[in-house]
Amino acid sequence: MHHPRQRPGKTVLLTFALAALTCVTMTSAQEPDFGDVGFEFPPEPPPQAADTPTEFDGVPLSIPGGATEALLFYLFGGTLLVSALGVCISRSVVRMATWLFFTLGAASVLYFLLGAAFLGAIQLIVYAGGTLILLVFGVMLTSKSPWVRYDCPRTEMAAAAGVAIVLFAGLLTLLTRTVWPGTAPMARGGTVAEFGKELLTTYLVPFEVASVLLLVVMIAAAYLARQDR
Amino acid sequence: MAPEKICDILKQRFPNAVTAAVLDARRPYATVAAEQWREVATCLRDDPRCAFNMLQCISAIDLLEDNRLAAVYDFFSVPIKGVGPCPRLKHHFAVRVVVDRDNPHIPSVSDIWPAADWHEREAFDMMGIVFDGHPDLTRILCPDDWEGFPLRKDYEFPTEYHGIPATTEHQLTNPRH
Amino acid sequence: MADTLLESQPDLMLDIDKSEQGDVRTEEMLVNMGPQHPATHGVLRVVLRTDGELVLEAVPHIGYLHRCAEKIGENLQPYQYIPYTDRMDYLAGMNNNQAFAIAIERLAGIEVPERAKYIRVIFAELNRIASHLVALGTYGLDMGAFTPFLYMFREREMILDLFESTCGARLTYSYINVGGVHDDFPDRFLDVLEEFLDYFEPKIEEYNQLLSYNHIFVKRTANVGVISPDDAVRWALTGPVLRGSGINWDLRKSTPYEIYDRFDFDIPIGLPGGSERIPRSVVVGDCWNRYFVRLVEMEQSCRIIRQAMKQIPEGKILANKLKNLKLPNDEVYVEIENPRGQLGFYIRGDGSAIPSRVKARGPSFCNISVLNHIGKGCLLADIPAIVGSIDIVMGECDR
Amino acid sequence: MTQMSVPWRPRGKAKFDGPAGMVAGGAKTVFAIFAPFVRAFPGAIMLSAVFGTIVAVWAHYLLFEVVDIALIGSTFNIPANTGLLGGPLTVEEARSALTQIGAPAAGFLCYLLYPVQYGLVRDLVAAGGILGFISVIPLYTIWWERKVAGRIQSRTGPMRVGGWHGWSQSMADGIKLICKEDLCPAGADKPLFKLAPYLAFVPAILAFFALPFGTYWVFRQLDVALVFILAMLGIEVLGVIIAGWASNNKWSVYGAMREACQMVSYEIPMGMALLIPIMCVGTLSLTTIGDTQSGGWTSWIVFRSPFTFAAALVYYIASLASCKRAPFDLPESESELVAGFHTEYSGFRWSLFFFAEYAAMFVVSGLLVILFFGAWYSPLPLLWADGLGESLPARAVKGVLFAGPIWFIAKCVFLLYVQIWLRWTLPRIRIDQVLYACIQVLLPLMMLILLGHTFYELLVPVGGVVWTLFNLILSTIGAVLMIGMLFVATYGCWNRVRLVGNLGRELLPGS
Repeated sequence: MHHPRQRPGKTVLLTFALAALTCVTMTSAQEPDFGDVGFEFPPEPPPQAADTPTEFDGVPLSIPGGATEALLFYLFGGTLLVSALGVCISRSVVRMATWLFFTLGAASVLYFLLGAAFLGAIQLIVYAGGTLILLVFGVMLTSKSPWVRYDCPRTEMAAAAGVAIVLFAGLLTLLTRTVWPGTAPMARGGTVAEFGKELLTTYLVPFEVASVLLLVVMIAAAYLARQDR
Repeated sequence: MAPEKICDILKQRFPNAVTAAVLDARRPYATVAAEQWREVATCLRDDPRCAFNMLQCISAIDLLEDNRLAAVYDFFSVPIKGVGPCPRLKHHFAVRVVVDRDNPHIPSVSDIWPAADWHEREAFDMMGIVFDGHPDLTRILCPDDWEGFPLRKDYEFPTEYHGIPATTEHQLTNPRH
Repeated sequence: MADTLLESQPDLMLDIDKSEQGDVRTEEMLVNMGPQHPATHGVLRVVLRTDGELVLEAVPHIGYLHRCAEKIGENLQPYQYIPYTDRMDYLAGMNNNQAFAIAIERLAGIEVPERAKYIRVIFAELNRIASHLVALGTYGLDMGAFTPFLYMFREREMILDLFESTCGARLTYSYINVGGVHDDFPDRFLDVLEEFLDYFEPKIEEYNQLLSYNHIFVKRTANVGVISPDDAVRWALTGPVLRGSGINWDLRKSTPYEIYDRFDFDIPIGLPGGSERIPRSVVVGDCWNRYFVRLVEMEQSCRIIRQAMKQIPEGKILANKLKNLKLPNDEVYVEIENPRGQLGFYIRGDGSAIPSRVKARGPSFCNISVLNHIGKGCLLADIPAIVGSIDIVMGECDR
Repeated sequence: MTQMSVPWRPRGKAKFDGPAGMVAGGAKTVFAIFAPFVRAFPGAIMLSAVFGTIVAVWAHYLLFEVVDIALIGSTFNIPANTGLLGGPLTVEEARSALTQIGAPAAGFLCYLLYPVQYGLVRDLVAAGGILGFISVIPLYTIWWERKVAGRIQSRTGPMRVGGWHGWSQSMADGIKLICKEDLCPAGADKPLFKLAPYLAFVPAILAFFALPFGTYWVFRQLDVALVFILAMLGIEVLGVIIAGWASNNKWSVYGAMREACQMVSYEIPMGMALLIPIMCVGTLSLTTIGDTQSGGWTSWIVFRSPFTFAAALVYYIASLASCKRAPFDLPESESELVAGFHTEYSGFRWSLFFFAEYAAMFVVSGLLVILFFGAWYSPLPLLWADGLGESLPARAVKGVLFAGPIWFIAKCVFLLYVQIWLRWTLPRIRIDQVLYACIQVLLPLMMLILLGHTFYELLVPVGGVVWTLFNLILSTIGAVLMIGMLFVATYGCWNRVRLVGNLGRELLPGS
């Protein structure tokens, strides 16, 4: 079976441009503002050891002993890295999806370790439980054969490598130029109720913009799926 | 309608086609020449006096003593409410098409009665009659790579099929067919 | 749509470029349903060309149970061949025996005693009920309803017990023989039979409640696999499949054989939705109608049996002069109404004791040939519904 | 008798070695030791096993409580970052704490008590308990399903293994499955094929880690337990899809695709139905939602408003679809897809799918119980139990009569029974009807319910006339349904011989 392939041309250029733009934006910011992503630094330097909460929202931040937490972090961080690599080097699309599942799962465990239980659970339900299944489903339904393999031509591989290098360079610059706090940031406002309130007050506009975007996507999907166009 | 009348209709319309007719037997039938069989078949289905809308069966028979093969077609006229030309016929008739054993070709009627499709395949499979114009004349009951036509009287039973013994020693020494 | 023959494709993956229907392009897949598949009622193989759940083509392939029944018939005397006939349609052995016996009797001019005729009718109708119970039960099974299956088998066991008490066998009876039947009823048989009928007739209403009017069952079968009356006749469909398409054609009524003209019974036919006892969404010729025709036929069979029990005379059960039976140099073609449709036997004698040609026209063989015609464009789950409603027995289809 | 010659090479005698041999040997030994006892006292053993489990769990619970009291009463500051060894309590302190409460054999018990102060040990113990529970659920649900199916179909179901009504049939099946050959079809994606059962099984277990069985009977009291459990149920599907895909069988792919599209669509009405109790209570924590329903029958969320009543129904239907239970068992429908996604699986891996399925059945029933049907509270209001005090017998009475895991499990088992009942009664629906029912019926209905409930909560004051009226009407309907059901069940049980015949029970052993 031969597929007429699209030449990488425009898509690759566009991706390049986007990557570069992201890097420039990221590196130009001197101090990243974590407030926007739901975290904030602890207001004071690390408190007395006796006051360190061992449980947060009923979730133990760590099993007694900081070493355990570190161990878990490295374990799941390692899983994340290895599985992400697996996504990149697998040929079979479903294997990629399986690797991606481990990536997403490990990321959500990291969220749990950070005390952001809601974010972790949402990560699981939306990405691992929903998007990923839709992805696999779509691949099975639309591919030439259900046992599809993905073979990458050299040009695309080179282009992807280029994009990756630019992105990596940007991230590296960002990582080195950021002043990191000594401790991991704590999630602010733990309960879901507070989370919801914030979404509907402080972050109402982005929230609504996102929902409008999703609505547009839904309408577009319905339009595409309609048969008699 | 009596078989004589049906035979008369056929003789009237196709004087050369009906070569013989056995009408006083337990099972009256007319013998039709293979060349004109399609026309006769169309007439049997479409003529309102016959209206044979159901082809019940095609029985292939081996007339070894005459060195011939024959296919026997049995028809019924089934009354369909509102469909078809004559709703109250309910009669039965049979046609025999005899062909030469060495060159058994009969025109297919599978487009006239779709029911003929599988019966013709079976007759081909078992007796080796070739139905010209059939859309898919392949073996139906035997495997595709079977050799010979099992229901012919002079059929030699194979001793094995793909390494599977197809007969017993007893049968080899006591042939029954 | 490319009309390629499926066999000519060595690779099961078809690479047919469909016309652009939209941006989302789906692919066609060839799926082998059977010969080992739970819903094909034996060893039927259906090659499906599917687009997702949609079936574009359903080509039946048969022959996996071919046992050379016709060839064997050319080597045996008629009474020796009787046991082979009930291995054709093994769910209706009595009816198969009866068909072959009638064919030989017509050919050799044997007169069957009156009592034997009544016994034949009683057993043929009982076997029709047993066969329909299997058909309806397994049809429920095909639809995913397990429970009605066991209920129907429970009642079938009782019929088999009745058979066993008379002829000693529960499945392959070889009971109805050339010239009559093999044994007379045992003592009290008719009382037990009456008891059974009294028990069984109310059960039909139970099946209705369990399965026939179950909303999901009606949804699955109504307006599925519709066969128009014209198509049904052209494809030579017979039995409940033909009557489900609304055609009043039953050999017991239209060309009565044996003594069926002495009984008063109705021929159930497929009716449009909204008629009496018919759900609204049903159309003539769909799977539900074929199913329901069988159900009503069981009621009618009970009626026939009750009348036959009243009329049955005393007397002989086997004709005289059956020894050294020579078949005349002649031929017959006899069809009787099997539970599955018209079972025909073409028999040619040549003056010897062994027929020179035995040809069986199996109703399953003819009925299943319509599958590709009605299976186009339905969903994958409808294929078991259609195959089940046609009710095939592969033993008789492949012979 | 002469030796028949066969065209194939005769196989050597089967040799069981490795894990299969060990399991088989172990099973034989266990059988040889226990079979006589089991044959002699089957019912007593089963009852005492159930009772013993309850006692063991109870003792476990008390032990934890004692340690907690000791920890709180301990005069020492809890040092941060204590390692795995050298916890806050020493053996001496444990002994003194035990002597204080007057426990017998304190000198021995303190050594048992000591490790329980560590979270890791407690977690391991609790995780072991949950794993044990998850293993028992499928065993007994399968046995029970077979018995119920048998009764529905006027037969007896398993009657032989174990003596009393075949109660150890599932265990025998489990041993058989473990000993079976682990097949991997040619052309399958081997790593994924072997991974898939675990991808289905592990999330099902993880869901139990957030599922509370009682106010304090929960492995991890997550603030987002509901979302977490839903996520786990969603991930279970991934295992099924990968199993179907990796089998290199078209029927399996069909099963996987059906499962995916069924699950993805039914998650939406299911999630929306779950939003309703969340709106009533205002939290995602299952424990909190459960605890708000302690006021007896009328305080159960399902009877709170007409909308919650409808939402409970919608949730139950959607949960059937998400567990692949009849009439939504399309992914594994044997009359269409042979066996669907697990066509190619055998032995232990195959049984993992069943473990996952039955565990998921329990989880979705548990969610329904917690969110709508009064969680672990009995129909009697908890207030009545206030006078009982805190003594040990009073606690036992409370646990049995008013609130406790027993009630939770009993309610779940009832809902499991309803699932089984439906499965053996209804035919299977078609895939287009499944999707029609979801997208065109349940989803709009659920949207209306959600909207209606929002206005109900906003406009109808809690405790007002309208609210009370609806609450009472719905509670009465529920009570009538429940009593009617109990009545029918009792009638059927009483008249079982007349209704289904004697079923040949006299002929079977153990009757």
